[in-house]
Amino acid sequence: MAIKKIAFIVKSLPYKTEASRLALTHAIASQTVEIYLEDGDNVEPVLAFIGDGVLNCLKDQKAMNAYGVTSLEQHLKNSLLLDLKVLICKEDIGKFSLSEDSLIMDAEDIGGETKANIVPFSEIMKEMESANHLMFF
Amino acid sequence: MAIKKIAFIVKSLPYKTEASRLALTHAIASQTVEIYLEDGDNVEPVLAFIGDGVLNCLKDQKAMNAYGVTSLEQHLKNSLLLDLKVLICKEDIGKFSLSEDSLIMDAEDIGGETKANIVPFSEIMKEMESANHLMFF
Amino acid sequence: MAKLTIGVFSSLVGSLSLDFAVKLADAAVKKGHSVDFWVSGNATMLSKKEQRAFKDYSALQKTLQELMKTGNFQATACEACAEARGYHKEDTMEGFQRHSMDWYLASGFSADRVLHIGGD
Amino acid sequence: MAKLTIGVFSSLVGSLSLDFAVKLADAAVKKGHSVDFWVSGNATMLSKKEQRAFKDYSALQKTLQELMKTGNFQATACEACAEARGYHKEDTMEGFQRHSMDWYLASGFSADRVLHIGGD
Amino acid sequence: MKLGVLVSDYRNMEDTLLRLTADTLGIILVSNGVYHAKVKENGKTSPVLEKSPHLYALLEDIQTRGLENEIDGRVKSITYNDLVDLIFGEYEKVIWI
Amino acid sequence: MKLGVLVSDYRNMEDTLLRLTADTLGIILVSNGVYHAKVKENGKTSPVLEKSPHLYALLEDIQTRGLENEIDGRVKSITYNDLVDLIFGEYEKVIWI
Repeated sequence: MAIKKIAFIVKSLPYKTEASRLALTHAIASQTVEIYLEDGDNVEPVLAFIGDGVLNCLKDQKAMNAYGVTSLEQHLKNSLLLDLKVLICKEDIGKFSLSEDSLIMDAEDIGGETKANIVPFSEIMKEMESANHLMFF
Repeated sequence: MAIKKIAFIVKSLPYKTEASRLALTHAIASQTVEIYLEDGDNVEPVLAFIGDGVLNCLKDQKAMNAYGVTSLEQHLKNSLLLDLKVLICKEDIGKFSLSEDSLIMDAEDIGGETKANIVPFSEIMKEMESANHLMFF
Repeated sequence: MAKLTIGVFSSLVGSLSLDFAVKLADAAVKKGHSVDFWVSGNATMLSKKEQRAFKDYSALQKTLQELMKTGNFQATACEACAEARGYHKEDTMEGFQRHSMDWYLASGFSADRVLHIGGD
Repeated sequence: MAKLTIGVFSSLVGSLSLDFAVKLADAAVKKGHSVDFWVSGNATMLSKKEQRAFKDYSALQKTLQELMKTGNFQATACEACAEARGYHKEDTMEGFQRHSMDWYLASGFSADRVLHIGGD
Repeated sequence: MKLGVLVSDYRNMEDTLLRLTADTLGIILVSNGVYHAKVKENGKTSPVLEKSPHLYALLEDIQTRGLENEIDGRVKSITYNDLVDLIFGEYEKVIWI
Repeated sequence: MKLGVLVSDYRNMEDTLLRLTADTLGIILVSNGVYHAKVKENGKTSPVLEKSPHLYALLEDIQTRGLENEIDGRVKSITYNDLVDLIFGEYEKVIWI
């Protein structure tokens, strides 16, 4: 019985490439990974947004209206609904002068209880230290 | 009877993506464009390397030995062999402290007579002004 | 009316640059212009037939085929770029042409504007 | 010996990241390690069968198939990413598996190291 | 030269956009280029907005990224229809960087 | 943490590599990351080379780009074989940026 932690670190802007989208869809895929593993074994994902990647977390993304594709906002809310740990880098929020109000901090509108956390980069670094594997997107 | 000038401006580093490779192969394709055009009409390409793109012009690229793919050096020499106008930005050569010796300035070893030209950015800007169409790679 | 040649190069599927290029072509054709649409490099992915529609990806085959029906839009994929990726003639979306790279330059010759979408 | 999982994501064909990933897998297998190789996003292009060899592109099908024969290398493409690009089961290179994204995470579970090659 | 520049990215504009000269230079923010119209980095607006008085941003791309509020007042939102007219009517050449 | 970082690009290292901390941080230059080992910009060597005393660069990628001369003396050239040993032997985790 073991839990392996994988940290998904998102540093890319959304939409132009699918890097951040694939980070979220792969992190969410942790929900079904048990089918490949022994009883009691599992994978625990942590999602962290750093650098330009914090701009994935802006509210009111209308990608479905404008282009007919699921927004990163929707994926992020789904992650919170599934109780994934979501961290957003405090220093980068500050660098871009973004208010907490402008960010996707919860998924209450779809029944989610888990909230995103704005934390210093040093906290994200600690998550990387305690993770078994790291994936930068 | 008309000649249309197309300026191919290469700003990308080689190999990681195929942007600069496609610039050179498309510029070289100007040699056969006549088959689609009326008698006397033609397309005249100009190739200019700016910014990080000047690093495409470094000599002794061993891409064929290391990875089995044609090097940008080979494509650049083919361009010179076909008498394409090739410009390399003087300011960027300076910024990267590159000597003229380290750059592909001719294709003498394969029988080419045309040489590449190191010119100030303002000259490249003039080429852009006189071109009918611009393509940034 | 005028002619616009759009060349799209790097990695399209999974990038909204794809949607941009097709939406721009659509707007231009609806205004009575004609559009030549060239895909090269990884963008030749757009020419693959039977792309399945998912909500995480734009599904553009229908729009492309409606554009082709107008007679003012032609889409052409770089033949060598396609073959290198394992897209042969039989893999190609109906109505999508395949030519060598000189086709793009020839299209530019008679175009009023060329928008070359490069990038990674 | 140890297990390495390599995940490769964005636009592979036309980029030397492809060659990097395959060469690294080859070196690891030759040293007696086992390698799981996951391609997702645009990198699913690698799984397309019958890619034609040109001097401007790396031709890796042969190396991949030799690696598969060793029994210490398995290559898997993201099924949804592939379908979205019009790569169906019959388009897939022999020996290349297709699974959903959880396969990659499960492979990471038992891997000693995971090298995730993201990028544009 | 009347040059229309479609700016599609947020980083690395120094070697390209910021060096270009033209009698009329139009900047059309598209794709991830639209972040230039909203994001302040370390309190400063993007230098891209200082490069020209002719500033546009594609509405669909603004909306997609959740940027509809607080777009810089100098930037005019345009649709794809408007963009077609700009390309044919206002500029002699267009580039995408 | 012993962290091996495969640096695959030449630009935009500020938000990632330059902020990372680890007990042992190895920097392995691959792909266009190998330019850090040679190119001086405005006379200065890359700040990436100051980040760690454990510096490697992949020989094939150096040769491909015509950089074999004048590689910074602090950087050790390695083959794919060496890289496999580094990944399993020297570092607990590896990332590609």
